[in-house]
Amino acid sequence: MAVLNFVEAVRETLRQEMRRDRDVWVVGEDVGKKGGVFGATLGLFDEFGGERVQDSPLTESAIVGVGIGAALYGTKPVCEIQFADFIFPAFNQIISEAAKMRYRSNSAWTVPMVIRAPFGGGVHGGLYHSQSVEQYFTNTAGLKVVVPSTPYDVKGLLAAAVRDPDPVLFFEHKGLYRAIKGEVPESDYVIPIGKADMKRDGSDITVITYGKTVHFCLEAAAQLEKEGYSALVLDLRTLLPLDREAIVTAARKTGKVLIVHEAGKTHGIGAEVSAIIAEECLFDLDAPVQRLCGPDVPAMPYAGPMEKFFMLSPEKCLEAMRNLARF
Amino acid sequence: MAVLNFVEAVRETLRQEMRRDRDVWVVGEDVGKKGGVFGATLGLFDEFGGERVQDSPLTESAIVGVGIGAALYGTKPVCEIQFADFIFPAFNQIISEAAKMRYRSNSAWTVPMVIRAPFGGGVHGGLYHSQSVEQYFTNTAGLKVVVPSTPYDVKGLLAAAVRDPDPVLFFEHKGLYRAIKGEVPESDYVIPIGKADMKRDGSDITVITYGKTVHFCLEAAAQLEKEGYSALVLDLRTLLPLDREAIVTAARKTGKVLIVHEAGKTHGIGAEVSAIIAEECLFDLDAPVQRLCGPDVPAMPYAGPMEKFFMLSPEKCLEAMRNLARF
Amino acid sequence: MTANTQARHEALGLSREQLLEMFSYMLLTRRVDERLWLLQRGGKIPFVISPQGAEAAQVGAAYAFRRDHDWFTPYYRDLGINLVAGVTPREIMLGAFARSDCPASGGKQMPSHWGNRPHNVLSGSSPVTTQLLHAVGIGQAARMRGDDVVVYTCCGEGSSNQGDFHEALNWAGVHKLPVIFLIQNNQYAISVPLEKQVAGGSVANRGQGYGMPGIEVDGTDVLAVYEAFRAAHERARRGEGPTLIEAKCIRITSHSSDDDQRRYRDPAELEALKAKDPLVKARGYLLEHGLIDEAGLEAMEKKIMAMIDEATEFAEAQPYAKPEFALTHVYAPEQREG
Amino acid sequence: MTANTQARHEALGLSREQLLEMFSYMLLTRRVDERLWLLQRGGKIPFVISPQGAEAAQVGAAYAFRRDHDWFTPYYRDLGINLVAGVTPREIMLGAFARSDCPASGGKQMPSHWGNRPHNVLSGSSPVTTQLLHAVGIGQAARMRGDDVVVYTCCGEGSSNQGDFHEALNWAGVHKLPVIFLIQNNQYAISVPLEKQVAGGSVANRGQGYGMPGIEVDGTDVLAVYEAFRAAHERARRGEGPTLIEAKCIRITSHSSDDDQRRYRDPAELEALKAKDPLVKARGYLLEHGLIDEAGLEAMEKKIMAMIDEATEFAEAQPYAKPEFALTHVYAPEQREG
Ligand SMILES: Cc1ncc(C[n+]2csc(CCOP(=O)(O)OP(=O)(O)O)c2C)c(N)n1
Ligand SMILES: Cc1ncc(C[n+]2csc(CCOP(=O)(O)OP(=O)(O)O)c2C)c(N)n1
Ligand SMILES: [Mg+2]
Ligand SMILES: [Mg+2]
Repeated sequence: MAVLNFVEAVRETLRQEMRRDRDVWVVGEDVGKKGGVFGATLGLFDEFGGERVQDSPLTESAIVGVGIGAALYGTKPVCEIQFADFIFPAFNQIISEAAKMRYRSNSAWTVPMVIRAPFGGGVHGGLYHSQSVEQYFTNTAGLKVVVPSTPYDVKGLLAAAVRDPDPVLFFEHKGLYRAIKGEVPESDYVIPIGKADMKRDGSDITVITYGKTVHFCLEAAAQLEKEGYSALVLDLRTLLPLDREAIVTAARKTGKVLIVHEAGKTHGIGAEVSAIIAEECLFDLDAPVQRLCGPDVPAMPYAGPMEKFFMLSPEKCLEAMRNLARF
Repeated sequence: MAVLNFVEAVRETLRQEMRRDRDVWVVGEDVGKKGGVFGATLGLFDEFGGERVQDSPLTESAIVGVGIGAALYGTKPVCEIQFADFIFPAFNQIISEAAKMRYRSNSAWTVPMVIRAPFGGGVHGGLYHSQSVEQYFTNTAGLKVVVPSTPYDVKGLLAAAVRDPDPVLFFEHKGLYRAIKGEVPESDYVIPIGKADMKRDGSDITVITYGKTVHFCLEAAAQLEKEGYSALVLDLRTLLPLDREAIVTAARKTGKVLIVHEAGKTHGIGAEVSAIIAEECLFDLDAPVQRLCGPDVPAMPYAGPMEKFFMLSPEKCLEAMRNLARF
Repeated sequence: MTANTQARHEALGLSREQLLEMFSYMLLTRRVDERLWLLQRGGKIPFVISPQGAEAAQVGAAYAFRRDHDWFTPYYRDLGINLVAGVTPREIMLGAFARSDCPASGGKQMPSHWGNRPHNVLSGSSPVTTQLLHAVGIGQAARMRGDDVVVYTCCGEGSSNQGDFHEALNWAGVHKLPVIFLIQNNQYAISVPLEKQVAGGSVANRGQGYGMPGIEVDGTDVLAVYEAFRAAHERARRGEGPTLIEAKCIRITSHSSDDDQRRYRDPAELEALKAKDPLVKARGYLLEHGLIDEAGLEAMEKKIMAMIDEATEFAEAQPYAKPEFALTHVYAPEQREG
Repeated sequence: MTANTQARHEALGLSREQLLEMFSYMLLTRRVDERLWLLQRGGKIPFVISPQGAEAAQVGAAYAFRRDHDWFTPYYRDLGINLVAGVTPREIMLGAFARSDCPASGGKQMPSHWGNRPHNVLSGSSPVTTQLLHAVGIGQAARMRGDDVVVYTCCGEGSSNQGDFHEALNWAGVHKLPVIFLIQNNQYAISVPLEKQVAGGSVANRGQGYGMPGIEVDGTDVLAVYEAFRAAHERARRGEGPTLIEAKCIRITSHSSDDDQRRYRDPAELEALKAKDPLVKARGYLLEHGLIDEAGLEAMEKKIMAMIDEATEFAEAQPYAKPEFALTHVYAPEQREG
């Protein structure tokens, strides 16, 4: 058992998977000698060489499109998009090709690939180095969308993603890379994609979240406990397919639900979670389903005060949780 | 007052706007001599010439990117994407540039442009000539997303879109182009973007929908009336920004809500509508909020039986409405 | 002149039998397509998109590849590529009728979107040009595995202006991958003529900017196309990298069954196409060089028509997939953990 | 030699005053950037991305355009373009400090994303290469309006492999639009060297594939760059269309303040850059030709440093936008109907 931070967990899992399976390879901008702009591939170039840890030209559509071709041939590319904000040039390849290949060919052709990208704000990244992009992909059946929140989950979910027979988008909150450490078994394990995880049990309110805000909500829950309220925190972990059962169970348990995410509120992930609850357990609810999310603006501003205004925080979560508990 | 079909309403509105304002121009694949693959620009080339009705190279990112530049300079491009399915190569230009230009420059730079695209299925188009793509854009503040359902609305909303100071995505259900006729005043009028329209009043159930399914729901409502139930049908018309007030009012009125759209259910437009209702009027509800949508598959199949299975219909709408009314 | 031109196929190392086989593939391509139009006009199938005018380009290209060994990521007009690659007229007809047994998609896709796993023919989408990147990825993966594989990929001249073209050629050039890019330049992208599509007027010219040969060839001349492809194939196998080939073709039909080209092309222009028909040209070559006679051609026609009749009848009699089949093959079936 | 080289600027029609102005812009660009690094290292600003090594390319290019008349869609390193276009050091510093009064974005954007309406400098994003299409659209709109406008646009050699490059050059070529595309080739895209980025090794070579001149120029030589741009500008105004110019530059600093280039570049390679510094080269030219003396240079330095000091102090003292300003400028203020 080692204590790793979040980005180390990414790196060690890539290393493990590349050692396990010669067909696994990594491709993206600056993943080679430099080891990635966040160090997620540091040292892999030295161990596996420039073909399996391949610096790509600055062309995202090609990173994904070449990855698709390579996956069709039978290899297992793990494509890195340097920042999630730069995934849009590859959007057509992801939506039109990766997501639809199995369906359109009745599984004659499949695309077992992983697309990793750091997302999220609070790191002085401005509009284009802070975005949450998961909600652009979750309405596309054929894709899987995973967002881990702890080093332990990173390893189990990334290993599962690499071994998955379908295309998996794996979004890593860059604000967690160095901020979060945790125990990560050295043994080989996977966490099934599509399963949420109750990170904390509770009886008064249910908080449903994913990514960095899991930590905000856990911190707030600890504080709320001191105030006499018990919060259940459900970490979705996979946004597509959603774990409906876990959502419904968690919602029923307390009858009061708050959904939290950094991405903008309107037409965001929380909308579907709320709709599932409104569909499945309306009569179990004791309060309107609440959402605490980023503001509905085009993207996160750069200047410190505006960035802080945009970002959620343990304090903002606590306030919303307290209000709901008292409802 | 003339009776026009849906696509004629598009064309006559473009003509009116181009006559009104020399800066308005149309650009896209085959919009010139051919008049567009659906005839939406038929005759405009003859009237306005090849510069203002411009055949573009087969490059969607450029159609939008050049449109953005031209809008920044002060002209008013109306870009046609031949099929909504082919908008994804332009995704980066739309999300990263058009949507964020005003915000990032504090309105020093703005992008008053319209992007028109035919969407939707039921026309033997298969996976890539049938998709609904509106839900890929509605989580991006800075954009407006409009989906008209009648020739009258086409004219008022398209005129509003052309005159709007911000980028507007204007999605036309291709299954309506020739199927729907209606009275369209020859006078100049606009319908404000952001306002839903109650297409039918009712007291037992509320149906919230947009696009082609508006007609299915109206047909079903007429039948349902014979069965003794009265359905209110709200046509959203604009999906971003959503008309929250109209949604909440319509939901409260009957306490039973069904949301209908052709696009896939999970993480679709209906999710946000449902979430708004769960947030704002939970205690006014007498039934769980229902959604009747396309299945969660990558896209619509081509073969007749599978296409029919995928598509909604007046019958499917009637059944869901009846069940809700009886709940 | 005879000696001279006869030397052409012989100089290319093609036997009479091989040349006749190439011609019969061209003819099969044409006749299958003509049948599809008939079926479409008769209301039996909803859609056709046609290789007519590109048969020489397609057959000449495909003939340079090794069946069931090399890989193909074709574009929608590439009926000829598919046939040479080993896809049968029955399989084509199953696709046209969107029947359950269609090996490409079981009726999920429009016709001409291809896909045949046993013959290494990739499934295609409708958004143009994406397949060029898949070809590059296949080339990259084959290289990593140490496989001696060459990849065919193709799009139209209009489609070659898409960003994915640029990214694909650049990537293939950087890694000197064994990919041959064919541009079938039929002068139109639906209604938009070459001069409004391709700045500078030549796609082949763009090759050298990616450090690869950019070759223009008469796409109505099957031997010329074959020659260019054979050289590119050898080059790829020698590890020297990709080649860009622009075949100047003609488009005899409208863009598709949804289009009417008389709206944007002159009658005179359409009339002039007849003289350039690749089938007429190839047939003339065969007769001129005494490689076949009218009776032989007749027999070939008969055989082909019988095959098409059989394939059509067979396919039409097959069932559609069940409606609920629309819900299948979204993800792999649930697996056990690990 | 003196007569010979002196002829260079004179042959270009540049007066001593103009040449000194060009040099002083280069120096200003360098000194502003050096100050930004100091501020970043001192923890006063979070981020710098640097024009060092490209000052000659930027000033030489910008000097061929008509201030407040022509248009600019620059890329992030284009500090020199901005300064010549009329953006002041104060405005640059307001951006670096992300202050409310920054005319580019009021602190919403990272520094070096530009935007200055009065000087026709467009607001930029971070995803690379998108601005090339905006430039083409500006050229298209200007043409439609009948305006005599030329547009500058630019990206790095790595970014030139993006699909948008291809689509932009092709569109500009089809319509012969008045756009000049500059590629500042500093041999690296962050850590990825030219040979892994650009197949064939030359971006300029790609020009002819779009039917436009593709010109390679020494980007450390301000006169050479100016000459190429002046010709391209004249060509554009004559209606002959776009030009692609690749300026071979060097990158003296790491990619940005978040990067450390010692991880992927040899010490010897970094050492060798010093000899190619465009400022050293330009300064040498001025002294050699007696256009200025050491005292004159000293005075110029002093003036520039005073301006930078003043701008820094001024900007630092300005307030941030209020937090809630994050909610503004999403859409135009509500309008009345019609
Ligand atoms: C991305 C995208 N945009 C638009 C279309 C619609 N479309 C289908 S074929 C075609 C023209 C293609 O022309 P070209 O590349 O020259 O090939 P050709 O059909 O002439 O063989 C167009 C515009 C599409 N399929 N994909
Ligand atoms: C679409 C996109 N992908 C990735 C990035 C991250 N990124 C910023 S600059 C850069 C390298 C650019 O290299 P080049 O074009 O050569 O310009 P240079 O920085 O060397 O001047 C990268 C990869 C980005 N900004 N946009
Ligand atoms: Mg063509
Ligand atoms: Mg560079």
